[in-house]
This record gives sequence, structure tokens and C-alpha cells, in this order.
Amino acid sequence: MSPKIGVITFPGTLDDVDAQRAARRAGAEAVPLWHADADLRGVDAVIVPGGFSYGDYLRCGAIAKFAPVMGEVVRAAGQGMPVLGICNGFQILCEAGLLPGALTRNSALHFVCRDQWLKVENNTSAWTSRYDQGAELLVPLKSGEGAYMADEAVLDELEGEGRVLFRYAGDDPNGSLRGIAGITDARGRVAGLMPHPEHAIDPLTGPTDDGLGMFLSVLDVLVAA
Amino acid sequence: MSNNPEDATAAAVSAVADGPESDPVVERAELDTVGIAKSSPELDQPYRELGLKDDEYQRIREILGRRPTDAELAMYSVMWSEHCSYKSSKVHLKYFGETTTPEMREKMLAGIGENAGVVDIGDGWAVTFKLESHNHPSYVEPYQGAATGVGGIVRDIMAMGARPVAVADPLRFGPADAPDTRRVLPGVVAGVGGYGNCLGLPNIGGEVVFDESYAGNPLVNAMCVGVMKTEDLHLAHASGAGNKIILFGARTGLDGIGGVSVLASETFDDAEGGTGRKKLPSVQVGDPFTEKVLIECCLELYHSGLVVGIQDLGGAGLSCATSELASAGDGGMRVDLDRVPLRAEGMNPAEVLSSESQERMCAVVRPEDVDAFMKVCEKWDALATVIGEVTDGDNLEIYWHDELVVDVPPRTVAHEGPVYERPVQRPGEQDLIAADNANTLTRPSTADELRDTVLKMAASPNLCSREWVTDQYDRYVRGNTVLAQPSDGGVLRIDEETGRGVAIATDCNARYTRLDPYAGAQLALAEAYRNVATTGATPMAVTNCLNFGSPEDPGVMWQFQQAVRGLADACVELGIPVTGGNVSFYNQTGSQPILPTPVVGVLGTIDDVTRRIPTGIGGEEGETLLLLGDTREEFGGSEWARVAHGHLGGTPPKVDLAREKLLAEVLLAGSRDGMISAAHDLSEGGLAQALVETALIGECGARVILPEDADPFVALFSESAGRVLVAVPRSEELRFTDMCAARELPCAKVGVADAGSSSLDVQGITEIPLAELRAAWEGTLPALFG
Amino acid sequence: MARVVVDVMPKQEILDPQGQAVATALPRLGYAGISEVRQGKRFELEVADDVDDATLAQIAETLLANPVIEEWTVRRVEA
Amino acid sequence: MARVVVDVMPKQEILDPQGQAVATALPRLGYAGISEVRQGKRFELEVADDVDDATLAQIAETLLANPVIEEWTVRRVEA
Ligand SMILES: Nc1ncnc2c1ncn2[C@@H]1O[C@H](COP(=O)(O)OP(=O)(O)O)[C@@H](O)[C@H]1O
Ligand SMILES: [Mg+2]
Repeated sequence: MSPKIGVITFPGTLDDVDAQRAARRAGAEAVPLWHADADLRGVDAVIVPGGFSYGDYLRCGAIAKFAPVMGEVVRAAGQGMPVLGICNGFQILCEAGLLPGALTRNSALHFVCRDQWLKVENNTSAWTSRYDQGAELLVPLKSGEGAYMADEAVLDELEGEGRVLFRYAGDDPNGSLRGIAGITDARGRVAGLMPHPEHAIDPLTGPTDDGLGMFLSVLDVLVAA
Repeated sequence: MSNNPEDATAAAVSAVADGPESDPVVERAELDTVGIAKSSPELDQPYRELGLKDDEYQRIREILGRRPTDAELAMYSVMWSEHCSYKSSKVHLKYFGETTTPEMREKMLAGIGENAGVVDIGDGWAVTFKLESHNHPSYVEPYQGAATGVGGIVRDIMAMGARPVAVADPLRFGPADAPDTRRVLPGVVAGVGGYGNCLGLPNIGGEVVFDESYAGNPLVNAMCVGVMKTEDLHLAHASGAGNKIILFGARTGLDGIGGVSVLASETFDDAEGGTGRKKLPSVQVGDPFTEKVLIECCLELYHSGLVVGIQDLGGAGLSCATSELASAGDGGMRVDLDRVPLRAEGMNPAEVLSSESQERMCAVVRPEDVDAFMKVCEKWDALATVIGEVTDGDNLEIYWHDELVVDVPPRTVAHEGPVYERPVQRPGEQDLIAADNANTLTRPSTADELRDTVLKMAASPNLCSREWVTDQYDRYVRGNTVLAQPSDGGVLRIDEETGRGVAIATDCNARYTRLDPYAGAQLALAEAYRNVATTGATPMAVTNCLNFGSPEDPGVMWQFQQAVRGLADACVELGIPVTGGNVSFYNQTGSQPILPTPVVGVLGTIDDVTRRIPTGIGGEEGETLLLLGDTREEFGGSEWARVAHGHLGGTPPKVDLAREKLLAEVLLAGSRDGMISAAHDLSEGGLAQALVETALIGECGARVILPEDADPFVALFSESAGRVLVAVPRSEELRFTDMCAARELPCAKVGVADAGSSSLDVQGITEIPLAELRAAWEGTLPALFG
Repeated sequence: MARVVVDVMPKQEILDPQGQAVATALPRLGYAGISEVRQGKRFELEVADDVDDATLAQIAETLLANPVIEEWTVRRVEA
Repeated sequence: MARVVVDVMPKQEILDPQGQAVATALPRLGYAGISEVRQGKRFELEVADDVDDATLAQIAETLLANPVIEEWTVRRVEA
């Protein structure tokens, strides 16, 4: 039986269909999870996808973090379940305290949608083991509040523990501190990033298929377990 | 009905601007009911302030056999406005229907008269698409005007039973360096993006055009495409006595009812001492989150079979939704207006009926399905309220706390508005403009001058890269975008199993239309058609947004009439129908109308999106560059004439629709047989601009050899229509050129892609490094807008 | 040097989706008794003493607020 | 019923690109003498009288502000 990857839908979530497609493409069974149900439906990993949960009006992810399903995600993450937050999902994981720091307004104050080069900084996490250390990936970035912020101590800790997963390569797209595009928790199981690997699984509909590696990586973990 | 209350808004805004703004307007003390209307026939009513003419008001009195109530007057005045009733355009638009042949109609499941046109694309899939304008509101408040423009057209598509899957945004602004453009453009772009991105609709096309004539009158047109299974098609009608009318989505507030607030004003009522509100600005604020939830909610309702009829609320709000639903049904309708959930205090029935609050829909539901309907709405946190029911009577009856305030035959509101035969007069100056031949303008002749012209054109606001704009739009969401900017057309996968997809493009060169509105409209269609074909798709159907000046100007009316005829006649020649559209009049600053701008949208189908044709060269090893079509000396209305001389005169390029059709066939056949690795259509800026773009987009150099007998300037910059630049792998060159010869399509070798080179080398004339071209092409908009 | 605060709020009759999102979230999170929320902007400016009130008003009206949909107030506060 | 104002401002050490954009625009528009601008949010809440200060503080701390990057103040004002 193939491993089950849950994909959460909040009101205003947009990239849930893409995350499900990516999970399936990697060989998993994609299981839709509903924000209002405190139930992970027996999944083996969870993706918190992109979009504008609750319109992102107050602050990206600020309201979504209180959803019943998020209580279960926090609990499961504590027990080591792999969790991936993409874009709005990354913002939600930060708001929920599963990952440190916060995402703030792009330095140019515009929404930016572009194909972005990323450098793999850590290939030992549950979500990045398929990549070569230092590999460069081209995936879409599309966000208005993607600038990663944290205080110096937190940044130093992230760097020191090798918890920066991805850094922006080339032009800085949004003003993230130290070029950070994605990070992981101390155990390497909970990950978040602003760019969209789920939009880079097929050169027909994305710039490359460079993003597929993240979903294949977690599948390796789940199958081995 | 439309969501784009251009005229209503324009009237309302000017009412605010001109009126005694500071005077508090007193609310009417008592409710005006049908009973009171019958007993006070002589009461003076402010119909002129509401935009009704004397004879229109008289007609309302005749229809009703009494004076209208406040609420009725509000309904008729909005519904009989130019924007809602098409009173000036109707007699001309008829021509679209008259010229549509049964063959053209074959794939059309819904056409003119419905919220949006629907075409059958095969395999049980239907696609719906439409263009609308939100011009004036976007001038007043660029962000919200553009945002609510997108919101409005998306609801039109939802009202057909479809899932909206993509948007496009044809935009026009004053000069790029004008201070007001710096106010309007960034706001409009942020608004289109802010709303569309939040809805999860990929933006896959559009236009950005700058011209002096749009300085006080930007054009913000928006297109939406929706997809459904053919059996899910929903048409707006309220049939079946006893069926419930449910209003769902956002609450109703004082949005966009500046004009109607005179009904609560002292000019109408001399009751003193009331604490009324001021006339309100007609700015509506969009809430894309609510709309996104509404989309999902509607789709779940459709799939659960809980909807008999559905209508979006836009321009004219409930006035429009109730009267259109009722008049399209088979009975009457009763509405208890006081049940409408309100956002503002003390709203009167006229205001509730006229409110243009966004993100609302109105459904007709069988009584036994109401509970299930409410459950779905609850799941999506969408507010839903039963506000009335279908009756077996004939009239639309609206009650306010059990008092009858509206009692009208719904057709007289929705469909039997006034129809005008406005005077049409070809302006005398047309001949002078035509005589002002662009082919005699001073041209660049030396190699250096030609080089400068290539760079200057590439950097000019109308030809430079649109990335500054399109980078603010999500083109990836939902993972089905196969082509988007900077491609000639957007291509979207519809069916993941089969790879079936659709392509769209919108176009209009209003400079051509100014020189000759008949030919110009045909050229707009030809270009959109060609753009769709250039992606490898087959053009199928047409929508339009006809942006013109005042219909009260006979010269403008002539432009309009000519454009409609040109477009319709061209549709017949190309064999594709107009399925819907929108008219926006009164686009002018003072007495100066905008360039006549009939924006044309074409929808095509592609049976397998993996064979879509990209724009950039260099995708295959060793490509030959071929120019399809004829190049003539045609500079009337050209971008070169504008950039080099600020000139607009002469005649537009020749229209050859048979050629356009042949081109499309050859592109389709070439793509099917894998003979084409890239293609880019030639339009503004001619061959030079097409070469620059295809090289920069493909990040690949090229060597260009112009035909020996050709004048290099004409070869590079002429804007002859019916031309496409294609790249074919060397191994396919002979097969492809043989096919062109067999079909008698002119095909000339103009060069080769050169992966090893990083310049555009026009042999014997100039070699320009790609880096220099890129700096010119990509630098302009960021330098202007930050 | 003075600190100036400019508060910019959506006009009462204008829809405020941001405030509304907070207002609907509160009861879900178990907070009762909050009937309305409006969300606006707050600017804090460090201003030289020779900048007069008329100038500040002009800055608020033309740059910080969009008077079509927002209203503003300016006040000088203790730094 | 009371009106409560919650001001949420970016922490001093956090980059504030919005405030900065205003600060750079001012001299371009001809306004001198404004040395710093910070942009935050202002919330106005209509609150029932039985909602106590501790509850309001909790709402500000957990929902209206993100304490990682923002600081907040709550005050009751005349309606
Ligand atoms: N320029 C046009 N060409 C063809 N059809 C048009 C045009 N303008 C409007 N229509 C059609 O007239 C009908 C009424 O227009 P409108 O009120 O904008 O429609 P809706 O009710 O869908 O908003 C629609 O079916 C629309 O497609
Ligand atoms: Mg409609």
C-alpha cells in the first residue's frame, strides 16, 4: 500500500490540488484534509499548501493556525510525522510555532511570481534527501509576503544546526534575511519554504521538474519506516 | 446582468462631484409603497437625477399605469441605463446574431443573451468565456476598480455553472511617463493581481497599451474562462412556482448607490429634520476571499444538484438579479426585501435593490432542497438567506416589512428598456487622416540608424517586456498552465487524462481602428485568431469588449457601427461565432473620445497540450527561421510611425482573412506533425520586434538574412498582417516548406537560430548583443514604475 | 524632533474585509463580546520641529491615506 | 460597549519596507524634515463591557500581533 500524504484545505487555500498532484506523482496516495476536522485521517505525512487562507487579511497564516486540524498537525509533528509547509503553509507553520521566524512583506512591496533558482543547503532532512548538497533547482516563487525574518540568535542557530534547507540563488527576490528560502525543525522532519516545488513537477506546466525531489524524498522516509 | 456598472458609476460619481456634496441628504420619513404611489400620482420624482429622460419616465408610468414607487424608480433607472440596457448599441449588436450561420452555431451551447457564451470543446467538456470592462471605477480608485472588475467577470462565469479556471486582463493607459499613469497603472496591476491571485485563477494573458487618448480614461477590461461538463450548464432563470430565491455570499451595504441616494434626499422629500447620509462615493471594495469561498460553495451546490437557476449580482445588484431571473422564468416572483442581510444601518428598499455590494449570488432552489443548500453554505461559511419565492403570478412583487414596494412586469425592467437609433455620421476628418500617408515619413536608412531603431523600438513602452506587470500575477496556480506570458496566447490544460486544453488571446490595435474602424476591428480579430493559432490551437469562438466614446457623438456612433460590422463580417469569413461581449460607452475626457477600442478575445481548443508551440527559439538543435505570409510597405498606424514621428495617419494594414485561415491551418498541421519548434506572430513592430522577442525569450542568438530584393527597413518594421515567424528543426525544413508550397502559403527563409551565439545578427546590417537588447527591452517598465 | 502618529482607517460605509476576517475569527477562537472590528494603518513619523500641521495634513491626505476610501487623523505625541 | 484600540507596530529591529517606502517617497514629493517612518496596524474593536483587560491582551498577543516581529498596545477609548 502506498504511503498516505494528507493535504490540508483551509478556506482560501489555492495550491491544494497541486500539492495532491505532486504527492500522487511521487507515488503516494493523496488524502484531502479539511481545516475544520480535528482529524488527520490516518495519513503518514502532511502538506500545508499555498494560497490565501482566510484571505491572509490579518497576517498570512494568523487565523489558519487556530484551525482544528492544526492542533492535530502540531501533535503529530511532535511525534515525528513529516510536515511540509509551502508558501502560505510555511507562514502557517511559523505562526503555529512549528518553525521559528516569520514571513513579512517583500522588500519591493509587490507580489512576485517568477521562476527562481534555489540552492540546496541541507540534503539530510525528510524532505530533501533526494537532492545533492549544493544542487541548484529552478522552481516558481509566487508570494507577496515572502521575506524571511528572525532575530540574529535564531538565524545563527538555524545556520549552526544546518537547518537552512534552501537559499535563494542569484537576485534576491524578496529581502529574506541571509537569503533563506526554506528551513526545517531540529529533527529535520518539519519543513517550510516559500517557493513552490509542487509547481515544478512537470516541464509542461512548470519551469522544470526539479521540485519532485521533495515529494520523492519524503516517500523514501515513509516507505523505509 | 453585468457586474460593471460603468455608466451607473459614472453618473453617480459625477453626481457626487457636481452636487452639493456637503449638504446632508435627509432620509425620507415614510416608506413609499405601491398604495401610496397610486394615491399620489402627481408627486414630483427625481427621475432626471437618476439618469432617466422625460419620455423614459413617461413610459414607466404607462407600463405601470401609475407613478413608480421610489424602489421601482430605482430599479428602472439602473436597468434602463446605457450599461444595463444597451439602449444605444442594441440596434447594432443585432448584426452579430443576424450574421451567425447555423454552422458557426454548431458548437455553441449558449450565446449572446446569457451571462457568458459557452462552447462545446469535445469529450463532454464545455468552456465559457467573456470579456467585460471596469474602466471608470478603475480611474477613480485603480486598485479597487480593477479588483472588483476581475471579481465581476468571474461571477458571470460562475453563473453559467462553470469553474473559473483562468483570467486575462487587456489594459490601456495614458502615456507611460505621465504622472497620472504612475498613479493608475500600479494600482490597476496590483488590483488585478490582488484579486485574481487570491482567487487562485492563473492569469494567462492580456495586454498593456499606452496611448495619449486613454490619459483620463484608462481601459480595464477583464476576461475569465470557465470549464464545466456539458451537463452542468446552468442558465439564469427562475421557474417552478414555490421554488425559493436564496441570496448568498456577502452582506449588502451602501456600495455604489451614490445615484440612488437622491431617493432619500431632500430634493425629493421636503420632510425636515431627518438624519440622512450624504451621497456616497461609488467605490466598491472587493473581498476576494469571500469570492473564492463563493466559487467553491457554488461548485459544490451545482454538483449536488441543488440549483435550479442562478444569477450573479453585479451592476444594478438585486434590481438586475431579481428582474432577470424572473423574466427568464415562467412565472412571477415575490421577494421579501427586508430579509436581505445588511451591512449598513437604515438602508431603504431603493438602496437595498440598487446596492452593488460585491461577492453575492442569487439562486433558485426547490423547497425540498433548501436545507441541503443551507448546509453547503454553512460548510463554506457563506451567509445564505431565503429572500423570496417563485410565484404563479406574472409580476415581480417586492415587499418591505409586508408593505408592497415594487409590483412590476419583470420583462419591462430587464429586457424592454428603451432602444435608441442614435445618429451615425462618418466624420469628415476621416478622409484627411487617411490622406496623411505614413509611408512617406522619413525613415532610417544607414546601418547605424536601423540598429538604433531596433533598440529604440524594443525599449518603447508599447513593445517592451511586460514582465513588470505579469510578474505580479500568479500564472502557475492549479498546475494547468501550459503557456502564459510572454506567449502569444495563453494555453490551459483542461483534462489531465487526455491532455485536452484551450487557448485564449485578446487583441486590439486601436490606432488601426482609428484609421478605419471596419478594418481595424477585423485586424483585432485577425490578430487574436492568429495568436491562438500560433500556440498550436484551433480558434473556435469570439468574445469582445467594445470600448468607445460617447454614443451621443454621431462620429463615435459611426466608429461603433463600423467596428461591429467589421467584426461580425470577419467572424463569418473565419467561421467562428461571437458568443457574447460587453459595450462600454462614454470613454472620453471632455469631448475627446478614446481611440475606438474593440478588444477581441478568441478562444481555441487544442486536443493535446503537449504539442503547444512555445515562443522562444533554441528549443531544438539547429532551427531554421521561416517567415510565413507577405510583407508589404505598410506603416499606417504602425508603432514605428508613433515611436519615430508621433504620427497617426494613412490606412491600416490590409486585411486578408482567407490568408489568416490558411496560416492557422498550416500552423495546426505543422504542430500536429511535430514540424514546428517555436512560433511567434508578427504584429506591432513587425519582424524586427518578433526576432528580438523570440531570441530573448528563448535565450538564443540568431543569424538573420533579409531577402535580397527587400528594403531592409520595410522588411524589419512593416506591420503587414497575416504573418508568423516559425522555427523548424533543420530536419523538418524541407517537409515544412513543401507543405507551405503545396498550400500556396508564402514562406521565406529569414535565418537560423544559433545556440552558440549571444547576439542577434542581421547580416550585412547590424549585430546586436542579446544583453544589450535585453537591457533595452526589459528596462523600460521597471524604470518607469519601480 | 517630535513623534507624529497618523491613523488611517477605512471609512465607515466602506467594506473592510480585513476587519471582518478578524471579527469572524474571534468567536471561533472562543472570544465572545466583540461586535465589530475595523482594521486600518498606523504610521509613526519622526518629524523635525519646523514641519507644521498643514504639511502633516497634506502628507496624510495625499500619501498615507487614500481619501476615496479611508479617513485619517494626525497627532503629535510624546516620543 | 466600549471602543478598544489595538496598535500593532513592527519591532524596532525588524526591517519595515513599507515605512521605508514612505520615508523615501517624502523627499521626492518635496517634504523635508521627516527622518523616519514606521508603518503598523490599527484595530478598532467594539467590545462588550464584560470583556476584561486580560482577555484583550490575549487577543492582541495571540491573534492581532505576531510577537516574533511585532509589538502591541491595547487601550480603551471613548467611542
Ligand atoms: N459587444 C457585444 N457583442 C456581443 N454580445 C454582447 C456585446 N455586448 C453585450 N453582449 C451580450 O449582451 C448580453 C447582455 O450583456 P451584459 O448585460 O453585459 O451581460 P451580463 O448580464 O452577462 O452581464 C450578454 O449576453 C452579452 O454577452
Ligand atoms: Mg452576468
